[in-house]
Amino acid sequence: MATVTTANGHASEHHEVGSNYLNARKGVLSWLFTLDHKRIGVMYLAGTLFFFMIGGILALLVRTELLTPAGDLFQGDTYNRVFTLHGAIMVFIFIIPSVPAALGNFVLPLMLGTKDVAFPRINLLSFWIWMLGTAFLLYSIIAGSVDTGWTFYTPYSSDPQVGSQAGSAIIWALMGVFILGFSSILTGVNFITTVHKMRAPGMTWTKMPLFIWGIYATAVIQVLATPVLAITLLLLTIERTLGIGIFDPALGGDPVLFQHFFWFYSHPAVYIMILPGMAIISELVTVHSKKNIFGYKPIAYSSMAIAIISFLVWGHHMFTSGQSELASTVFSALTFAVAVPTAIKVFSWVATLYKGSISLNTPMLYCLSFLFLFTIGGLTGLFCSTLATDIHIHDTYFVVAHFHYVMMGGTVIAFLGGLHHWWPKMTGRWYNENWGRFAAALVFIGFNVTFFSQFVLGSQGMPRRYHTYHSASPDLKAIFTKWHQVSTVGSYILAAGLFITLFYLLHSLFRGKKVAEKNPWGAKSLEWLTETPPIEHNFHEEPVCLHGPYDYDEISPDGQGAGADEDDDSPLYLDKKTEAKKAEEPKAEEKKAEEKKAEEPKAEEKKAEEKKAEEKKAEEPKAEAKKAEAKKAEETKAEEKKAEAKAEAKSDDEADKDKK
Amino acid sequence: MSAHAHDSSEPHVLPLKIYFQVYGALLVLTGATVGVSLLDLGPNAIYIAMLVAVIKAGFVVGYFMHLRYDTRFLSLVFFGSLIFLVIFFAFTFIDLTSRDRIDQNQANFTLRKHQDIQEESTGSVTVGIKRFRSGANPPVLPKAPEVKKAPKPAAGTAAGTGAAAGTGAAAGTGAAAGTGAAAGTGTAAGTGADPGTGTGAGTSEPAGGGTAAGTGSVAGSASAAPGSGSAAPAAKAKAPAKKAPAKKAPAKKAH
Amino acid sequence: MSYMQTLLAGAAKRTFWMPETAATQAENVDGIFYFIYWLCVFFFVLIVGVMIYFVIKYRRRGAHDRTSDIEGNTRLEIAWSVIPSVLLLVMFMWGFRDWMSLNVAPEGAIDVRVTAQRWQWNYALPRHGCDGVDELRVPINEPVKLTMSSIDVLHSFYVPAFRVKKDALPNRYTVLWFNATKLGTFDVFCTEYCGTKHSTMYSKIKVVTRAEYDKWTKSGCGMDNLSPKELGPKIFKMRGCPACHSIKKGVKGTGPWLAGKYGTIETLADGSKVKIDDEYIRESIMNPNAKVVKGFGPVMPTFKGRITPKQMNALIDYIKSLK
Amino acid sequence: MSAAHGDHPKFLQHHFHSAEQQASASKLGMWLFLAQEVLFFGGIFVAYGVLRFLYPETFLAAHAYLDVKMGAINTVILITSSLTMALGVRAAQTNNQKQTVLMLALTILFACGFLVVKYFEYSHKIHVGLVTARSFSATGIAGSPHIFFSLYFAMTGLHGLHVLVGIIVLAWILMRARRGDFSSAYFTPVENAGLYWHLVDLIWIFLFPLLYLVK
Repeated sequence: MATVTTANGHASEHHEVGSNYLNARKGVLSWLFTLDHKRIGVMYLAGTLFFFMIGGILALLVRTELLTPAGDLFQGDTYNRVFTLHGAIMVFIFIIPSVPAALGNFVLPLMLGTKDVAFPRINLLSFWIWMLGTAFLLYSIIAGSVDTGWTFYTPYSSDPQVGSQAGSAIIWALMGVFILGFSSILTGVNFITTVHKMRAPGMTWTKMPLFIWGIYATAVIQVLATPVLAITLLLLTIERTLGIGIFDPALGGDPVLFQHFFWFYSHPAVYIMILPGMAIISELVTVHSKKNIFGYKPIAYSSMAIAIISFLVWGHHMFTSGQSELASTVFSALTFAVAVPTAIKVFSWVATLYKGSISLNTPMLYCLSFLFLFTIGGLTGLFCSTLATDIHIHDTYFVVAHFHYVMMGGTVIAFLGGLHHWWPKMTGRWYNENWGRFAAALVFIGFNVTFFSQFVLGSQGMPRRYHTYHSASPDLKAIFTKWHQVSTVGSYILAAGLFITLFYLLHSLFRGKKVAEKNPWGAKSLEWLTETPPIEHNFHEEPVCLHGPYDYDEISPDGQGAGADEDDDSPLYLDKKTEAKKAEEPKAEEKKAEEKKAEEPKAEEKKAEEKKAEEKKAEEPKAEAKKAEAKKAEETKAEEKKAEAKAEAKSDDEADKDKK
Repeated sequence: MSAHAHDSSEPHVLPLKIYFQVYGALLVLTGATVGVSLLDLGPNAIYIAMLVAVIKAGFVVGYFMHLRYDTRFLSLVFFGSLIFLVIFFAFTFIDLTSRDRIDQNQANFTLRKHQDIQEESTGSVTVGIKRFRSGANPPVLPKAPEVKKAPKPAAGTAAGTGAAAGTGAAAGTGAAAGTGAAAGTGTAAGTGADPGTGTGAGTSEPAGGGTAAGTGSVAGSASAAPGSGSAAPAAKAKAPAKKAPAKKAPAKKAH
Repeated sequence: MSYMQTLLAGAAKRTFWMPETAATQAENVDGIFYFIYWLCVFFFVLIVGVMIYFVIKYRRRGAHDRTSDIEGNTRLEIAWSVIPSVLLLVMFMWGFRDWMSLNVAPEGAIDVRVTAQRWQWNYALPRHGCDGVDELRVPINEPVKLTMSSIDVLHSFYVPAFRVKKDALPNRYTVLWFNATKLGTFDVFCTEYCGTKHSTMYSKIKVVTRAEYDKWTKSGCGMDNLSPKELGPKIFKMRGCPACHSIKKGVKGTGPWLAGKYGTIETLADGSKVKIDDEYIRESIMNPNAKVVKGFGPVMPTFKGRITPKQMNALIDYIKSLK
Repeated sequence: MSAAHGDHPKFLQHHFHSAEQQASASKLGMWLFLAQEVLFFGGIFVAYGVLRFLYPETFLAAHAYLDVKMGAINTVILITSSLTMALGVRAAQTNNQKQTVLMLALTILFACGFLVVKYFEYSHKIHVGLVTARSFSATGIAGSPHIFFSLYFAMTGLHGLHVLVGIIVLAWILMRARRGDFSSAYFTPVENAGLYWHLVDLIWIFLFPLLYLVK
């Protein structure tokens, strides 16, 4: 245990018993004008998850439309507007701010042992700017709704005569994304300064939890890549209104130049999305298998390596775009370079499980689900970076499946894992473990069914962003229809899993069992030293970091992994549930009431979002993973060999599940 | 470490003299850049101007912004951002300068501006998209403010320029030092053709049998445009040997 | 290498992952695809298998299990960095080699001009002087080189069966070539989002025998055997007339609208009057600036040498039929 | 001036241990912000580089219509304002409040001068029709001059906007300096404003030759 010594003579303000960051101040204004990184984190969580639900519903509409070859659900441009909104909301409003700003804001200062981020006011400004940007983007729906795709390619987006007739909606959307980018920059600046200047005494760079490394690498990309998006959107806005002649061929510009400008930001942006996910996984893998991370330095340095190399590879989005052959070759080679650090990370996580004591609670299930899905996502990236195959699968559903496996299978699943992991610390309440596992199973199956079928669709030639596919030749249309229907059914299962998560997490907010101990998971990073939920100034006395973040008590030189010590049969993770409860206090209700009042209805569906997050995160225990695999095995005959190998492991897990 | 506000953080103050020296240097350098631009240095004027600008920037960043006396990490932050800028510039130029290695046609930067489309006598496909507001004919420009010696067109300085501080070598990477610039829009006055990237404003619409009105012709082997039948240069497997095109009459500037 | 590819790519017919291969390049692409595919399956099974094995073997049994103190293993870490790097290099080299041959069209390929227009593909064969073709025919086992451009927004020419794809840009030509090896009709999709009817911007490539191809090209690429009633509107559209002349009454474009004009009297720019009859239409097409209607500029290009007499008659009948 | 003794000086925010930590944190934050600005303007410089590469003859022909005299005056104005800003920061560091206020006021004055010169340049160009592409109505320049002039307006407009923001920030700092907030113990806001202003000057140092001079 880290010995807590008073670092300096700071008189810690007197705290009456039971007051924490949630109930220390009352009223809506105390939330909207808070400087407390924890409250800002919770507000970000509420806002981003709400829009995750909106984006998810739009995705369901898209999937429902594609059930049938003809365009019967939507007419004309509506489908294009729906998939553009799905893309824009998911990318700019949800996934970029979600992990760094929501979980990062809450956990980073606690993990570093400081009272708050370096610039609390800028942190609040970043949230306000996020809300302003979101308002702009939402207004663009009313002003005609953009139909250019979230990539805004010119000349479709810049030339009203030949391109989009969405009129001023595009300007609103561009400005909205411009503002959201600025919010992302401010978060990045804040985190880099905090990590550099405000670590607890004794916490050297190699004693920091890997979560901090991941968020730090993300912040570096945020600061260096987002401004280029800002200038691109600004130039596009000027191009569309006053005209420059840089992107729009009618005025002498070059559309491929716009793609260079756009992807220079957008590829690092996809690493802004995945690196925080990886950061969470590095934490979950160690805490829930009670074992030191395998290869701390390789993982930390590969985060930084990914952050740097991500700036060199954007051209692999443009292999078929008329980019010169030399450039495509250079980009393809460099894209392979970025695959190596990613591979190192995945191998290290799996190696961490070796001789550990792996508890199959909900966060760990999401972590294992991440390893499964991200491995597929990562490996299918190889098809997209190899020049010859990318020509065939570019802009088809293969690419759609690839980036959903990485972004949703990766970041969102990791985000839900992290949310469940820190949920007790954030809210002081327990969620229902069994519901958690069941929802996780549903999400895992639904996800695989939805997106694995899209791999097949894509390699068979189904182009992306298609409202209808009835013009294809008969046999091709038959294949497309079959796999689209499979994918749509999968998306319903996925949505069901996510909504269940939403419900049981919201339920846990009201009537969840109070978390009695400070450190339910037995983790070693500093955020578990303070109360649950943390007091307003995080620590009574400033903690001193005397050991690495993963020195668990269970680790012993001769330990052979789980079961080595047979004397005590009550498994660690069960202890918590059966522990005596603290006196019920209506803290959670009060908080929710304020929030409901505090935020305008759109942003204030905090509970709705959390529920949606839980439902998305609910992951199935290993057995379900194997069942999903088995099911996939029928589709992919090539994997029968794997299915049998799993069969016998499944049976005893079955028994294990029934026993619980 | 109960740090009093005073002791260790005494601000590092430069003597007054340095400020004025730096100020003087900046003024002198500004004068130098203007002077350099007046006398005609041809294509490498851009590099000199960039060099001087980089020196001036060095002074401002080093002394006025105290970067010379601050912790090394701050310099890393500043120059780090420049590195990413250079990456952006370099890779964009890798693409731009090598677009025609495999197939000449891909290089023709045919600009489909309104008047060129009008002139297309034999467009095979309906191209009537109006781009500019024609409206009343626009006011004719007064003569250029001061009649300087007509800048020697010389070899078009196709070398890309001006990245922010530090990238002076504006030629970017593998930039084909494009020669002559095809001038004139539609007046087809310019004759020099830039094998690097066709910069002519003329279009060479692939009209069946139509003669390309535009000038974006590719010097050397290819005919004016892919338009005329199968004259399109069959590109050899590896990048065709690119001869430096003989400079024909210098591109006249149509006034 | 080719034996391995055919082994991996399977027969030319449709497999689980890939549509049928109908071009020389398609086999190569399938070869790489399946090489990477089996590599991925191997690594996937390895990673997920090991993970599941660890989860089962080291399942938490008691609250105070002992876990081993392993911080890393440099030999293992080096191994799993070097081996993937080597495999990645192999993938890159193989991909690059085949990709280069995808890019460089062989000498003497049949020259076809593709023009992408919002929501239709137009093909032109300059050597045979026919254009405005909407269903391309190509001879089997002969390289065909497409020089593509777009007249409005970005489009992308994608033939799944040939495994080729390239964007059509409004300001530049892009080149794509294939050598079809199977007779039949193959789908052409647009894979770069281009607006409302992006999903119906569809076309077909019909691979035919050389003889049939020659017959097709001699008959004006399928134009000549059209009945005059069908030929008229096609020529009207093909020659770009709708860009300036509207066929709806009252819509003034760069040129006058044509609906219901046949037989009426029109005042010219110089004030004189002229009756719109066959002769006037023929002359206005061949020598447009002779008699320009008042209020319009002399901007119409001449179509001398680009419209055959047969097409001219069909055009006149079509204009006559406009009400 | 608040004596900086005692345990918890007025300006020290609660979550920092010492003034030194707070000062170095805010300086790092400012430099990160400047790095972001460098890339923001870098983007438009890359745009300039690319368009100049694609249209060399336009840039040759069109930039003759820019008024080099006005550009040179503006450069001198900005460099002088950079000097006064640096002296202002130095004055704050040496507890010389009166000089800080004077220097800040001078800097703001020069900044406004810069904008006035800009106003004259713009009004002349708008009058003659050398404006952005869609409303570009001047004739007689080779190539496609609308590209050069739209780029000119985009770059100098963006820079002008940053000068305007600079004026607002400096006015706020001036107001606080008059109130006596700054001393040798606490001058970070002045320093950060100075850093921002020097960056704005830095960008103009590159803009001026690229747009006005280079042949």
